[in-house]
Amino acid sequence: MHADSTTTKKAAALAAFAGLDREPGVAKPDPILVVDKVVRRFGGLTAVDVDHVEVQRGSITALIGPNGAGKTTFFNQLTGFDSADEGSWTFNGKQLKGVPAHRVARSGMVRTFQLTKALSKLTVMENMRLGAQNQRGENFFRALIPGSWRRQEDEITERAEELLERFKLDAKRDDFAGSLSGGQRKLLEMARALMVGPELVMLDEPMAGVNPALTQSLLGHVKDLREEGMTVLFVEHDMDMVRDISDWVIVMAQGAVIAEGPPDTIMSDPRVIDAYLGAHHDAPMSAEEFEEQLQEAEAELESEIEEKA
Amino acid sequence: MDWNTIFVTTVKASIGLETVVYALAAIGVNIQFGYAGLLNFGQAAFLGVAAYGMAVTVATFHLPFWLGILIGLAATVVLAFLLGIPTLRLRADYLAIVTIAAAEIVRLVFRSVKFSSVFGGSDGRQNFSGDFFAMNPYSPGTYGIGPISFNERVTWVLTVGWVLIAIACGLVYLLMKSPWGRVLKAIREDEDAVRSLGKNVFSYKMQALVLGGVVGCLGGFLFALGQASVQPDLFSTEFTFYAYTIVILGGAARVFSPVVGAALFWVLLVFVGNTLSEAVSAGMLPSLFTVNNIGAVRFMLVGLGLMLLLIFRPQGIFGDKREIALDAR
Amino acid sequence: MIAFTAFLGGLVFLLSSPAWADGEALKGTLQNQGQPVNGVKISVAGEDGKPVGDATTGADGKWEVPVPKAGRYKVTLDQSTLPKDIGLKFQNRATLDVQVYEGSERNVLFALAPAGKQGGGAAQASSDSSSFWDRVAQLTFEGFNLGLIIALAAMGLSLVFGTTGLTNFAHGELLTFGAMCAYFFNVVVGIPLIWAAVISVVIGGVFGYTQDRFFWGVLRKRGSSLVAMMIISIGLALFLRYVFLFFFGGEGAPYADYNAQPGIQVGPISAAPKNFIAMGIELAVLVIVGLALLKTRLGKAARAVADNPALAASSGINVDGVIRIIWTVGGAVASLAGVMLGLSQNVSFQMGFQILLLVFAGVTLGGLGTAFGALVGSIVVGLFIQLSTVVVPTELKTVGALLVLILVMLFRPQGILGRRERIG
Amino acid sequence: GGEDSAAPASSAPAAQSSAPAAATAQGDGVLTVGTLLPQTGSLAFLGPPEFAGVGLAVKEINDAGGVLGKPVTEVDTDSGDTSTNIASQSVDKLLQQKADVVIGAASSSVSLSVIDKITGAGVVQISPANTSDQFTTYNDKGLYFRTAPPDVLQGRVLGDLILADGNDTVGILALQDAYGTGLADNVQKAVEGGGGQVVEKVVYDPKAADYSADVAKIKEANPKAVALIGFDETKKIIPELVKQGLTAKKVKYYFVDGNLSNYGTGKDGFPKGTLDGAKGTQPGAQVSDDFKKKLKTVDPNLKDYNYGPESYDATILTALAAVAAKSDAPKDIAAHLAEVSSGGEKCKDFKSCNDLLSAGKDIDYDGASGPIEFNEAGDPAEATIGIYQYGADNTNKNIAFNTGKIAG
Amino acid sequence: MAEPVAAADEDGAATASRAAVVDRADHLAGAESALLRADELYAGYVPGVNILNGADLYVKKGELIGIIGPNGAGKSTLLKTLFGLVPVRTGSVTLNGEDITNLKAHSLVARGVGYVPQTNNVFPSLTIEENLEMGAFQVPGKFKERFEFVCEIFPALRERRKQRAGSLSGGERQMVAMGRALMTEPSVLLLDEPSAGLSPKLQDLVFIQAQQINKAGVTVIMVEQNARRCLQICHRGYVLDQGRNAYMASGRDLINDPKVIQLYLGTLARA
Ligand SMILES: Nc1ncnc2c1ncn2[C@@H]1O[C@H](COP(=O)(O)OP(=O)(O)OP(=O)(O)O)[C@@H](O)[C@H]1O
Ligand SMILES: Nc1ncnc2c1ncn2[C@@H]1O[C@H](COP(=O)(O)OP(=O)(O)OP(=O)(O)O)[C@@H](O)[C@H]1O
Ligand SMILES: [Mg+2]
Ligand SMILES: [Mg+2]
Repeated sequence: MHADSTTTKKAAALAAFAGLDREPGVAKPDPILVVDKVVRRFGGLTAVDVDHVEVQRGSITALIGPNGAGKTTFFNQLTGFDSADEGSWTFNGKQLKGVPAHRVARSGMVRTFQLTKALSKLTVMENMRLGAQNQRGENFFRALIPGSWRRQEDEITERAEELLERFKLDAKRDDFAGSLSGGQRKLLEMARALMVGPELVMLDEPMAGVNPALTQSLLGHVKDLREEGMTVLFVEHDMDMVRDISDWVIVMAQGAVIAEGPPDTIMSDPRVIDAYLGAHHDAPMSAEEFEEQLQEAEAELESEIEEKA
Repeated sequence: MDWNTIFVTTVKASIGLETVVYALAAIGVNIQFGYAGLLNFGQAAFLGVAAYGMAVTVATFHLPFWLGILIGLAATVVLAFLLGIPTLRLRADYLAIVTIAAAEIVRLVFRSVKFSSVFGGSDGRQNFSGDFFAMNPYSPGTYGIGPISFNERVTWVLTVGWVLIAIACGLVYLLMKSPWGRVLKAIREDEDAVRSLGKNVFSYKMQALVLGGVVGCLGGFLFALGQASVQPDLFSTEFTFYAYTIVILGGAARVFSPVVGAALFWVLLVFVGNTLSEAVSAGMLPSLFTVNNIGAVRFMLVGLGLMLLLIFRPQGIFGDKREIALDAR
Repeated sequence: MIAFTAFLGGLVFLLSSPAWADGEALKGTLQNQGQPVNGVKISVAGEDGKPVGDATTGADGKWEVPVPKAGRYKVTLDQSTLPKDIGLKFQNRATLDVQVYEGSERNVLFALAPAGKQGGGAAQASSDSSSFWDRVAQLTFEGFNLGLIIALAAMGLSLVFGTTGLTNFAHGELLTFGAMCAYFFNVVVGIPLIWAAVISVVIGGVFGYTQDRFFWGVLRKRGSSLVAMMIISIGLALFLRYVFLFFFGGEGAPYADYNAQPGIQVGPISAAPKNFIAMGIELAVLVIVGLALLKTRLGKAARAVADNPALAASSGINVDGVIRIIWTVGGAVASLAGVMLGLSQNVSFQMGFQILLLVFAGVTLGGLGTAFGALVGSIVVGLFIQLSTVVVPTELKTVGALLVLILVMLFRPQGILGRRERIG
Repeated sequence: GGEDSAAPASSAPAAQSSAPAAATAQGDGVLTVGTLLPQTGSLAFLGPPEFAGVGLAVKEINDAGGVLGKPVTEVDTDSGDTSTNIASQSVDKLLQQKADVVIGAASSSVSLSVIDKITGAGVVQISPANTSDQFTTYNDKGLYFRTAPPDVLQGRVLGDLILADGNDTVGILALQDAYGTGLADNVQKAVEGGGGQVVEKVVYDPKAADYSADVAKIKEANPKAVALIGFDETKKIIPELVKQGLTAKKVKYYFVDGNLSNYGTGKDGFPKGTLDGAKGTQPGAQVSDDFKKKLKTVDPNLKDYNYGPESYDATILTALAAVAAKSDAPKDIAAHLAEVSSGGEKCKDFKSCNDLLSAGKDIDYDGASGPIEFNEAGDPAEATIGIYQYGADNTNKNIAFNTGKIAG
Repeated sequence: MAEPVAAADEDGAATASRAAVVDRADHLAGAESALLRADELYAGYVPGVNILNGADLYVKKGELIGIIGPNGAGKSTLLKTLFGLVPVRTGSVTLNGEDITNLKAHSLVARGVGYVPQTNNVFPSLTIEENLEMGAFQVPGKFKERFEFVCEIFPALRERRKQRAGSLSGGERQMVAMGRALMTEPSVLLLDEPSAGLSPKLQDLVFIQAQQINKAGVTVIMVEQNARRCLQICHRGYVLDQGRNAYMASGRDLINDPKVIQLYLGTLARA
């Protein structure tokens, strides 16, 4: 689908990753985000304890890890939604620790939420428009002079319409966001983040609950984003997707980064398989496998029944 | 029954001073609560500090009227900042209790004997409206259509009041159609989402709080000037409750809802009250109802009326039913 | 120019109009600890210092000096004529500057005290400080006393808020309702207050149940938003309050039992026995309801309904049933709070409304939706109301408590017992 | 209020236009008395006796043939309190119904919030209960009057009474409003001017949750006498005093007109002896049992009589002034109010006064509340203060009367 | 129009080679002996707007059926409607021959129906343990035993039993939600995207578990966006689009139907 257009940047990204070690925290040639010793504890639980991690500019990087590994919490620290107990990180060379969330977003690092945050009583279109940056009409005084922001508003609307079409939300354009289905909210969340026009977009499970056919077309879109020079960092449990679009994968477990590497390598890493992937690591289960598992389960069940009897 | 009186007083109430004051206060509440979702339960205090700021400047310190207005405005803005800086980070319900508390503090201080040399205790302040009425362009006489007319003083106050309401409504209309208003409405829905899109939520909330306060404070000025007197208990918590009731009656986050809501509220109050008392004096009610308790019956009926209005039109007069559906738990 | 005087007994001085009276005078009675002091010389001089006259107190301690006209006079007590064991209580007040009004006599008082016990301004310092600490102790006690009543009211409010999300501005009227029920049974019917209270708690429960069954529950089913319901509750409050005014009238009235019960001294505190019993009941009810909320299945179900009614229904919880029980309990607890408030503060149509702000303060201060938050928050509010009078004038005592509320909110925005929420 | 006294502020054109269109509509030959008295709000308990007073007066006037040959009409409205904001709407209604006189409001604050509106429309306002000194100097175009004496005299009498009883240390518990603090100030002046000492003056918020802290503060100061200056709250304060050990045996209680009621020992009274020996003052000649009985015919449920006589007198005086002026125009009524209240042949009810007037005589009405006599500010120039004492049954009896001039 | 589709048998054998557009006749034929059936459901949230436009569905005792469809098709709405959380406007829902249209959710639980919602599926202010306890609300006696059972499946829950669910991660919440529904031993289980947000390892577990539960005799209706996996294990699948059934066939037929692949399943996994 987007095969030819993706080549250039993808190739560049792959090239950048080519010679790297598979070590956790390995230095990247051109990192956009550099994280050092970030720790977040909740009571006795250390949710995040990342020693060092870098994200390569212009790449699509996946962040995977078991449930409760601390991925979302990690995102929260980086984007200023929660204050880290320790650590520091730079984005484009700028220190971001302690910077409030909105300034982080303005500096070009935008995140989405795993548990979606639709702005219920705004229409889908308004949700989208809200994402745009540097709006003249968002200033109190200029807001009073419609002429000063009309033209910009039209441009924004145009951009939003394009995105909505891509995300199959155009039919819902004028509906309240609160009336969207679970999957549609995910889509809106992601589309809205893209309206910001970020340098680095951090997606927290963007495709969970999204229809597979749509997922597929959206992946194409994400690849296009890379072509436009955007960096993508995303959390996802859908290995097909990770395999398909990521240039590099970072694995977290129990708050720490335990492995890094290209998708293929990572997915055959025994530690990762053990902690995360389980049996279902390299391909979706085939029908045969299923039968097998079924049989197993059945046997188990029977033996249980026997035991009880 | 004197239907003529009932009709005339009701019509007059719908455009009278109280309607103007409550409408301005409610427009402020609508900005803060209807659009930005800030549960400011201290609106009465904004009107109070403005009215007192002006009254005290003129009556206690004998300074010029316009300086009084400036000081009243400044007091409102300062109050907004004092309340806002620490509390706008709080969850909505907590903001409500903090503002309600702050408003009571303001009222109790105005009322106290301790500071009565400045604020005049429970009698409040008088003798500050001369300059305002000196500007009255209407010559003595009555103005209006037939029986629905006001004397020149009231006409002057109402003229200023309705002009201010028109300006405030225009302002709200322009603002809420603009991207600025969009950010506000978004904050009402989910602050974190707005933050993640690079908007300075705190700053917008503060702008809304100040703007709502300033619009409300105009009501405070008019209240004081219209009555030629300020008293602390005018600015009690009930006032804020009623302002909220008015906003919801009209329909939250609609430009004209506070105005229509205010008129409706006072029409209800006056119509019910006067009809009842006419009925009593005409001997049309059972002897259980007397002059002593008819006032209570009036408020009973008004309470009932408010309930029924909202039960059968939960979205208010101008509200959108679809929005209400989203709120249902 | 009316001449009208009633002169009954020698107890009282006389004001009389010039047409009748023979003139203005200065007079008084010298007493030391209730006993008249005689033979003391008192002289009166005009403003210019010219003597006007003098008098010596009689066996009954009385003296009187007629003066020629209204005006200011200097009245001096000759201390040398005082008995040895008696002195002036305020040493600096041997001479007083007194205004005499037209046509009236004027009483002048020289306070006496046994020699040695008298003093100037600072003489009472030592006893002052002990009575100061007595007051602090008393105020602490009163803080708990008031705090527990607020807590009881807050518990009812927070139960309903916690389960349905309804900010019920009519809660104050539920208190009034309870208090008035008890008043009816106690004063009108004539049942002892204890039983009247029990009945009113039961009726309060029924009232709560009925409200939900026929009103709030119906509104919920119609999908009314919480904001609309909040405003409806303002309307309901208005309605109920004035129903009470209609039937009860504007005046406050005490219960037939335990009114003005004499206090007993317990250490530095003086309190009426009814206070201790009331506080005991309040605390017991609060702890029992709080524990029930935390530990019992129903309590947990109530919290579950609060969190997510649809999911609660999906778990097999009868949401309406739970809410109805909560309303019943809430109504009963509110009724009890009303009775307790009436016991200490008289019954009046505004009683619940007037305490509502403090109740809200208590609930929020403790942390919304926490089982014991209402208790802790309310006691803090009660304590601060009373103890703040040590530094601020009592007319501003609510200000003190509310300021504390605001301060606590700034440092613990989630309330004292509340928890922060997770983002993301 | 004072004619063009003080008040430099409201000197606008309005001040000169005393009787615009609204007023010409009045003076229509029918004397219309409007009431603006509390049916709701925090002073609602003062309403019944006041309404009854006006109602009784109107009844007697009409029984005697009315004014100017026509029966007097009464229009009743609710003043609420300042927090309900309805007084102004009530005034609108009264003006609409061509009231010539407005009797009210009870609360000084409410009166202040509508005085401009009423007097601005050229209508006479007579309050039966306002005691705030604001009104003495208010720029009311000579249209504001009151039948309740300002608190100067009562304060003076009460202070003197306290001293005469030998109390050298006094605690004052006063209601936080114009009435309470004004009276408290006057009592304090009288006590301290006569050699006593006010050891603690506590001003309490009438909406406070409870009064224990207020009483504790008094207790700490250890006074010999406690002056209770307020209204209905007294019922809550006395139990608190008793609870904290300040019983009537230990300290002497003093009451004022706002709370000098018969508490009794019945179901909602106090235990026997709670108020034994307490004293109090009340302006006005003794409210005769006869008068009380008459009030009860208007409102059988009446329990207290506060300001009932003052309301009655305000109405009677209005009618007499109209008769004297031969006009029901407010302006004319205002001009004759002082005249009928002082200097002339004494008379005590409408009928006899009316007869005297029609006989062309100058009259001096002495009312149910005392020898009312308006000065040029519209305030009573003199008043009678009664002194009362409680017995063990918690009801009070008159023990003396004092009549005095307020000025001076 | 459509070829007739026979109901899936216990062994999952398919009698039609291609997925078929649903016909009411097919539905009626199959629904006759069904445990739970819904006929021509119309339902929605906002007055005047129907989200379900005549959806039909039946499930036989012991069947595992899957529902897939694009976002916003009304899958969740269908489950909610079956479960009494969204009012039915017209149409009927029958369980075991008893008309349960518009019956309240809690009384359905009493009849043995369990439900895992897609969103907001935990009680945030209750601890994990209390969440599960609420799951067993109607059978408090069984709590201990079922708790052990659930913790066996999701050991992470046992460690965190005292943690408030509101502070859990997305996946952990999903576990709690599943666990809660399993507390009652339902005879019909409605699952709305149970695998969303779970790690691959746990996703496997969920599917296996669903099957196992089904094998033990529980009737399961499962909405999934992990469509392939879902169709692989289910006896029958429905494709829902715009509030009505677009296709209904055996799982395997649906997986292989090119139309379904193009419109709903995508080709990603094959790529
Ligand atoms: N506010 C909090 N209080 C206590 N524990 C918390 C809080 N927030 C997160 N945790 C815990 O920290 C751990 C990390 O959570 P996080 O949400 O970051 O996981 P995650 O990697 O995003 O998981 P998932 O893939 O399931 O979304 C979890 O075990 C969670 O329970
Ligand atoms: N509470 C609601 N109010 C109004 N409309 C709603 C509401 N919930 C859902 N809808 C609308 O109903 C339609 C179906 O929603 P539903 O949640 O059933 O979809 P779904 O098939 O489950 O989608 P997904 O796969 O994304 O979860 C959507 O178009 C949505 O906009
Ligand atoms: Mg996560
Ligand atoms: Mg769904």
